[in-house]
Amino acid sequence: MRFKGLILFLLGVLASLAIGWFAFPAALYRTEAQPMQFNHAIHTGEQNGMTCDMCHEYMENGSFKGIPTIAKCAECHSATIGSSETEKVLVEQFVTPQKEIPWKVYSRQPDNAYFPHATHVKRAEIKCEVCHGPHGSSTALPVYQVNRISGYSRDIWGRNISGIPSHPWEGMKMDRCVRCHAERQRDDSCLDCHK
Amino acid sequence: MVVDLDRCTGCGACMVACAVENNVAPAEQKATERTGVTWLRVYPVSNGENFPANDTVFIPMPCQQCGNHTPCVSVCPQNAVEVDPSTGIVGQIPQRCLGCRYCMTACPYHARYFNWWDPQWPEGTETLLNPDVAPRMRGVAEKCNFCHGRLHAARTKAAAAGNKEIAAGDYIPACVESCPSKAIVFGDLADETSEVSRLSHSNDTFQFLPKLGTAPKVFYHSAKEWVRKMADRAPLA
Amino acid sequence: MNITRRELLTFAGGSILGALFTPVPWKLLDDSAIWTQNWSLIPGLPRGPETFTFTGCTLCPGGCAIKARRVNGLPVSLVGVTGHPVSNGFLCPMGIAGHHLAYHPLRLRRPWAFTGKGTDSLLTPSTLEEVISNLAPIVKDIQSSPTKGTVAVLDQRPDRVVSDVYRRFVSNIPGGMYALAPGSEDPTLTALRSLCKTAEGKLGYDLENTEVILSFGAPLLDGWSCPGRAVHLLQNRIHSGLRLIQAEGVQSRTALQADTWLPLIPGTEAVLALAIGNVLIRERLVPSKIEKTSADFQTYKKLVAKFQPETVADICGIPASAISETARTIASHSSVVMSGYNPAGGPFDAATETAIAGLNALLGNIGRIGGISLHRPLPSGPVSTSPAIALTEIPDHSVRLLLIDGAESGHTYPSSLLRRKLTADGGTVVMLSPYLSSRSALADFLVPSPAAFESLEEISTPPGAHRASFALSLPLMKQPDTAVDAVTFLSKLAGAAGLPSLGAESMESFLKQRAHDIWLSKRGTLTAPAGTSVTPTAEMAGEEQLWKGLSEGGCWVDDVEAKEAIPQSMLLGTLTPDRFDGASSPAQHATGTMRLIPHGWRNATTTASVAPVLSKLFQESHLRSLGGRVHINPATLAANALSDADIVKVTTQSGSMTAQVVADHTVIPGVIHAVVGPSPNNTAPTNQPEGEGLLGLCVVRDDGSWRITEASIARA
Amino acid sequence: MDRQFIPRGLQRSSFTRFAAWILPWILLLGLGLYAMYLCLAEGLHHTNMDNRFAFGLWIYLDLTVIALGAGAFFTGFLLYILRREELKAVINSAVVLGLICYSGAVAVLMVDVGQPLRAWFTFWHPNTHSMLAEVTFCLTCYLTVLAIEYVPVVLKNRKLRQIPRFLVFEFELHKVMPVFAGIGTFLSFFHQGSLGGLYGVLVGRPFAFREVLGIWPSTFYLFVLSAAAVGPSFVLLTTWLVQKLSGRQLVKPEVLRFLGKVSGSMLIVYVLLKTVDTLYWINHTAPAEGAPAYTFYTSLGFGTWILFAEIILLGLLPAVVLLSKRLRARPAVLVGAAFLACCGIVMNRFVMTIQTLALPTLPFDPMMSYVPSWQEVATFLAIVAYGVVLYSFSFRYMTLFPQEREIR
Repeated sequence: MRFKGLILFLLGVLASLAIGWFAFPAALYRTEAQPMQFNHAIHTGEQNGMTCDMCHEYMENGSFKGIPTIAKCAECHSATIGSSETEKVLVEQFVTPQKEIPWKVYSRQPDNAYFPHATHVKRAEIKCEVCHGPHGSSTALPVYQVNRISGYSRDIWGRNISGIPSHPWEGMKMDRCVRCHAERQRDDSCLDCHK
Repeated sequence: MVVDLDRCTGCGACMVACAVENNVAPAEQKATERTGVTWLRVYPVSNGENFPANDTVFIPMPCQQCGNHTPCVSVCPQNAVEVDPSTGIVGQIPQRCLGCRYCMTACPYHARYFNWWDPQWPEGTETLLNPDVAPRMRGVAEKCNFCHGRLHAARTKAAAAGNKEIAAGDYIPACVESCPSKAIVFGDLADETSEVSRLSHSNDTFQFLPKLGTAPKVFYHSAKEWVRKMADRAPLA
Repeated sequence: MNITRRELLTFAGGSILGALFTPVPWKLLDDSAIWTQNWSLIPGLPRGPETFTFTGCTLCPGGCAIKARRVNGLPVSLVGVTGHPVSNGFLCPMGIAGHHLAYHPLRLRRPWAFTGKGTDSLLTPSTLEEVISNLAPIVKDIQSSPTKGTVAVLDQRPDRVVSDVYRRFVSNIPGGMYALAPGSEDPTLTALRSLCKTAEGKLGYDLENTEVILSFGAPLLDGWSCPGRAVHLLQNRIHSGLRLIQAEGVQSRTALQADTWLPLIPGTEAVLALAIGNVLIRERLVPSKIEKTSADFQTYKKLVAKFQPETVADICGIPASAISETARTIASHSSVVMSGYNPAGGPFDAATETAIAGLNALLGNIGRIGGISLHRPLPSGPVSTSPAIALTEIPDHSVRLLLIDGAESGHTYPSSLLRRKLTADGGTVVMLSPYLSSRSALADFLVPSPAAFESLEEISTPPGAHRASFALSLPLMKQPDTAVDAVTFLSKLAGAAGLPSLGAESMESFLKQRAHDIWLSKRGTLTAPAGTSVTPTAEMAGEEQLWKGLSEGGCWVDDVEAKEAIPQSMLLGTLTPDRFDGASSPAQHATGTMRLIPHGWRNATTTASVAPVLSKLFQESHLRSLGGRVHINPATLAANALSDADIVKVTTQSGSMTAQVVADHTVIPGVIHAVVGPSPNNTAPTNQPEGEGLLGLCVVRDDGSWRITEASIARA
Repeated sequence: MDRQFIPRGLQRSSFTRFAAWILPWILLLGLGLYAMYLCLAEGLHHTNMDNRFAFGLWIYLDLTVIALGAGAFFTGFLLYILRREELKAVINSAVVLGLICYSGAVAVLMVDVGQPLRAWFTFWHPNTHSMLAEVTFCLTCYLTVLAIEYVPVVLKNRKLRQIPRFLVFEFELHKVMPVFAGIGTFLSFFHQGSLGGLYGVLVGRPFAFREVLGIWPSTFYLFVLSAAAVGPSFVLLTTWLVQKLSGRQLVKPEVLRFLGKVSGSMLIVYVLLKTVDTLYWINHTAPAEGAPAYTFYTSLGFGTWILFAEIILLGLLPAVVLLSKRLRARPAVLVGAAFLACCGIVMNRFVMTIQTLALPTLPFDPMMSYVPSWQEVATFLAIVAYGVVLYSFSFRYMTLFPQEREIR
């Protein structure tokens, strides 16, 4: 048959497309379990109505604490509130023994990046949601996946393997920062954000 | 930055403070003065006479932060080096560097250093690193950036307090801070009223290799004539 | 169907084309690059709250105040405290990297015992119990039969509370001795003390009010006493008018900055001193009453008459005019004359030290403002009765059990000084030290003490200070469980050997006691950590307030009381004039031989005493010279057909050693400037401590000095 | 045994003899690969380069082989653009040489840089002011061009010709070859120049720094010229060498003479401009930077003899010889002159790379010295071996010298 060569050729193309778009991401990322579940919505929702900065505070020198320490949780959760399984885990495994919760951070930047929350949140008054999306109103933690090669959380590249964000807040690579800074006509130097 | 060579006793505090501040690892076993990493290097220079007519001057030589035709900037193939327009500090981003060392051949002050080895910290000392400076990796160039990590800290502090400008005295490089003789003065050269600006224009103040037209931001001061002559002389002349 | 090779190739071609339209190549490119920026070879940075702690440096008796920056509780940087009453914001390179020492590759992480002696000895792991059980019987046996030799404790940093504990310990043992290591005290002051026994109080230099300092090689700008003090004063000369005359055979960092440098021939310091004495008397520049106050004035006068500047000029290499000029200068201003101390070369011989100290007596400097201060010692309760003697005063071969304290004086000395004190069988040596240092070779047992910034310690008055001072060194890191401080060790030993208890059992209780004594004295003031506020002790609410202030990093300093008394003092003391004859004879060195003078840098005489990062100064630049190098004047090298970087064999009476030559214009011709220093990166963990280097070539004289040794060099 | 692969009508040595010739080179290649592995896996401390001598043997030889490889683009230029048909006789060989030189250079560069995995940053975040970026771009592009130019040579192989589709492809390729030659010339012009610019722009190195003409320092144009001048000489030299080694007449003598003539005429222009440049530099550029030119030649190793050797002995002399019809006629003289010309460029690149770095810049600097480590040498030898192997195979199984048949 005349088109045999062509067909084989196209088959090759299709095969690698399939592998590249579906098998590859599965192989590239390793899923890791969070130490326990966490429901942001309960905290930020009506009945509690907490704001982000009530738990995610700043240190004396102005730098951002990130995820609160167990002491912070203990302020309210010294004893179990309600009867949920998660609550039990929190109090028994972490609060009572005063053990820090080994959270896996979705937005953890590498050591060479300098991102002062104070500058962005306090001076430029950028809302947390702009970068972190609706994380604060999520009822459960998303799956945490780590890139086997770079060691980054998948959320840095963005959930979409193509790198094209499906939401404006998706992805936390440098180009994301650069884009936003460019929109604000800031003439930055590398050293402004790298250490 | 203005360095008073007459006050420098060559004790080496600045070099050690610099290494500690900027997470520069101790030398590898086989490293020499030509393969080591010393962002700030103090050169003992003799007047060439023999005992007892001899005299020695100690010359601390950090990156000169050239302000004009900055030699290392234009040569870097992938923008790993640049002059910060707001501070005038010459920045080197090791994470962008591919280690071609073109910048090192370009720098007449030998202020750039290459990681010939994987930096190695004796077990335990890696827990004592300065959180404001990212450690480098093998195969990249690095250099003094006037302790930019301290500028970051100062900026964070200012921003948290809602201020635009950093407070005076919140940002001085480690070498300046550690100098027991107070031989190094640091400040904003652009600010006419600042002490550095005044000193940089005072008598007996000079730069190294001014004729190259690179406009270094590090000035030196010495009342000794032979020192100034030496600085003005062409090598091997 | 069977697939031909060509069909397979076609398929491959297709898949290659297809792959270009998948994320695979591009994502891999990106991730692999990111991997090189974060791979496991790069340590992660500490995260956590930033705090600041005020503490003090215990690496040497200088006791510089420190502001420590801590992240997550761990120290990340140390800086001096500006405006501190004692150290004036100074911190030396060793101090700046001091927090790295806890992780020094030569750190002792457990007790060790040497099996076998000398060079073929081997370190074997041991336990504290094992060490104690080995020592207790010896102590017991000494008590039963004291004639066979006794116990001696060598303190390298006297006047601490621990020092008193040591003295109490030995006082409970027949013949027990408490000795001070060479370099633990200022040699000039020691000499002066023997010249004026009548003087009350402690001696010090009142540099703050001095107009002229005549120093015979004291490293005033390179680690002398509490380094910040001299540096601060000398760097403010423009305002204060202070002048420094440095007499030294090498253009040291201090000589470089001196107002006048007298490049005198090493070994002729006494000649110069006596010649100056000659001028002072000849030109009647000394206070008239000195003839009455010093008993041996006539003898001295007769002696110095032999040292006319004109006649000795050639001997010491200083023009007569310069000698007279110097004499006039120190006479017409309030001045101090000091010999200082070479961190590796030790003191001058007794005659020289006396001649130099004598000048102070001659000028009536003792007790005078801007001269030699007489001040009260640190307040303390009843101290132990057992006397403090110099190491050299211990009779040879009299020590069966030697206990060496781990605190460093910053100065080093030949181990032969210690060896000769041990009994014929070599005795037993116990060293309390955080590191495997060059001196560890002497020891039979190594007991790991806490490293700097790991335990609560005291910062007591630095040698040469003009007033008593006291502060605490607060821990910045947790000490390893294996570390044992001196107090705990002695208590255990005393217990096991059935000796009476030493009183309190912990360091803290002793320090609290010292604070209590200060409080009772109602003397002095407490300066707050940052040097901000000053509170007189007398105005304090209670001793808790003093202790609190101290444990926050505050510093207590005594008040200076005005004294104008010139006490009775001798000029030559016990030394007979003939002791100085040797000095005047110029040809004291056989032709062909050179003079080997060991040189060291305060607190940097062994590898273990400096953090690895000091390689920046020693290995990665030429700022400081590595141990084992010999600096020789180019002219001398040429005369010996040698050149820079040659490997030579240095030979003295006590052996020979190979070393690398450094051609150095700053060294006087005819001298081998032997560097006793660290090689910061020679840190391969070993069960063989590094040797004492060129120090081993020095010949120790009867008076315990080893400053100058005749030597010869030849290409190796 | 491998007869069916050897082009029709060509005599080639027995396979065993061929294998015996190849084997030692393969071993050398192996050693070099090991050295490369050491540098890549453990870091560049395996070299004797240091902070002061940041460029060493590798960069120097990269510059040299790339200059010599210029024969490929220049022959292509003469043949396809200027239609000098006689060069058909050597074009294939020239292309192979070019490919070897360039691929070798790139391979060494990948070991030379400390972080090869980030090399692609140059394409993603290029610094358009950087000569090195310019070099990288042109080098990679031109390497592709060379590869394409090499394809027809490969496809001419007896066995491969049996595949009809390849035959068609090769035929089509031939028609567009002039286009590639054009592109190749264009690209080469730039990167040869940029390699010169590499040093000319070093404002901090008075010895290397040159005034800017247009947008590039003068060294840019000098490098282009010198490369173009020596390229043909190198083709000439190698052709002669292959003739000697294989003991066969491969091209008509006039071809070599023509190459010599071309080389000579380019060389004379180069020498003239180089002289002008040097004089201007001695009298204006260097003094203006505070370094009187004489200071560069005070130390023993690098005396003024270097200038003489580079410009007169290895520049003017061969140029004159190659230009004279009478001298050119004598094969020995022709080859000798070509050899001198090649030495000239080797010398020039040495001066630009090594002497530039050996010379101090700060008033209190001493003269710097550097001796390459065995890893550096081995890595370079590996490239040589790779070249020999690739060329040998091409020579054995492909038609590098079309005239070889007719001559027989």
